[in-house]
Amino acid sequence: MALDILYFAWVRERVGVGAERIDLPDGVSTPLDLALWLAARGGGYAEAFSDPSRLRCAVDQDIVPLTADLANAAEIAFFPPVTGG
Amino acid sequence: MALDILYFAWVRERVGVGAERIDLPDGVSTPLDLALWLAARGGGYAEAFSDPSRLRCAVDQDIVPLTADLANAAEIAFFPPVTGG
Amino acid sequence: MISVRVQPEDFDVGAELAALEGQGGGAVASFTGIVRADDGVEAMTLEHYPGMTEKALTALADQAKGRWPLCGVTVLHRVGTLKAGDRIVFVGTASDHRAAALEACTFLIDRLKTDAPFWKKEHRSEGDNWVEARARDDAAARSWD
Amino acid sequence: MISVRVQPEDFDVGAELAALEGQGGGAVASFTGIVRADDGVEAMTLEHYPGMTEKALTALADQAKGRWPLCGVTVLHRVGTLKAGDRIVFVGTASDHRAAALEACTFLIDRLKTDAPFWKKEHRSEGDNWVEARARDDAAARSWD
Repeated sequence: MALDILYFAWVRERVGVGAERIDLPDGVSTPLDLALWLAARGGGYAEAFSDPSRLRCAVDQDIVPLTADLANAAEIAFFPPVTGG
Repeated sequence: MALDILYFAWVRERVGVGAERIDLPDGVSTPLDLALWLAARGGGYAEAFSDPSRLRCAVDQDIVPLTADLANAAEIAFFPPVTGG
Repeated sequence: MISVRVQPEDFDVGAELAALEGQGGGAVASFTGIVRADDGVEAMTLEHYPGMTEKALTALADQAKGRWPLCGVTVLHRVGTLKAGDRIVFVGTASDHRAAALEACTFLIDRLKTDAPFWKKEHRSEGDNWVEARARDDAAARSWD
Repeated sequence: MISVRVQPEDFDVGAELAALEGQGGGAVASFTGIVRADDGVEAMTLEHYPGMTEKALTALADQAKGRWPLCGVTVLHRVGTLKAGDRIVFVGTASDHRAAALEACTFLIDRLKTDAPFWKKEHRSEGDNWVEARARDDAAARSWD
């Protein structure tokens, strides 16, 4: 199933793109699984995703834990803790 | 010693004037003494001052208890509890 | 910056906030009180104690600056006859910290309601009456002791 | 009334307050956040998550209306590059009760700082850096749980 991945702030800068579309890989069922799968790409992805404790995520535009279920997700975003206001 | 007395809100309306100057009567040493002395005038004064628990006062523009000392006071104001804001 | 004014005229809340925003802090908070059309109130008249009023409001502003790190305090209060929907009071604070600005703003309006010499008379079609002080305003003011 | 906007343009705080004052409540509170010139910060860039941002701010406004009797909530946030002294965020509330207006205003800005998808990058003469989230902002937001 196609999944849009969005990146914000330093995650976006390290990855080098703001968004991409992938097919959900086998064995990836949570945002944490996906982060580790992305880190395995190496380079900027490894820099961005090697320490998942620094990451937050939203699935279909709701902030959820990295251990949430990705089944049926259409969009996931990875980003650092928010700093607005 | 001359003392300016100011009246505000319904105290002013019952008394009928906003201010007057008196010589501090003998035996009057607190705002409460003065309130009772004014009540003894009868009429609107009695209406305004017969129940001192409804009154508040300021001596020389500081809110003080009715039992404060009037010695050396130049100005005293009687009024109901404040209701601004 | 401390700015305290008592006036019959309305105030420009945008201009007041801009002045506070210009004090160099990162946080500006404000409270505005408006005449409500509750219970058939068509207008109200605000009486005050000239001379003492400014002194009492300045004392409140000084107390707020003593309790919180503020770079600006504005307290404005109207007097005279106001109609439903008119502004009565404006309190504004500026600080480096949002909690300081918001808490000081709450302190100022809570204390103003019990410590500043203003009295409200409500005007209704059936007659006029002086507003009675409320126990919950006393409680709010004393919560800062 | 709930008004939520995310925009690069500045906002007119006087006009926003006037809209809240017109909702029929007797109490309007506001908070404005401003870019501070601390530590040599010359400007900052606000990035956000289009689509989700508006949804998150509207959810916060709805939560505030569920917790306090509000007749108006306004949440505005700027994005893009802002310089020292520029407004970043405006939160305004209207209610019949001053405590409701002031508490809801505090709730909204506390929660916005942890629940809305914005990220700040600071620009200094010596370089740029992403602002780190602060534990005390998390604590303030969780105090409303």
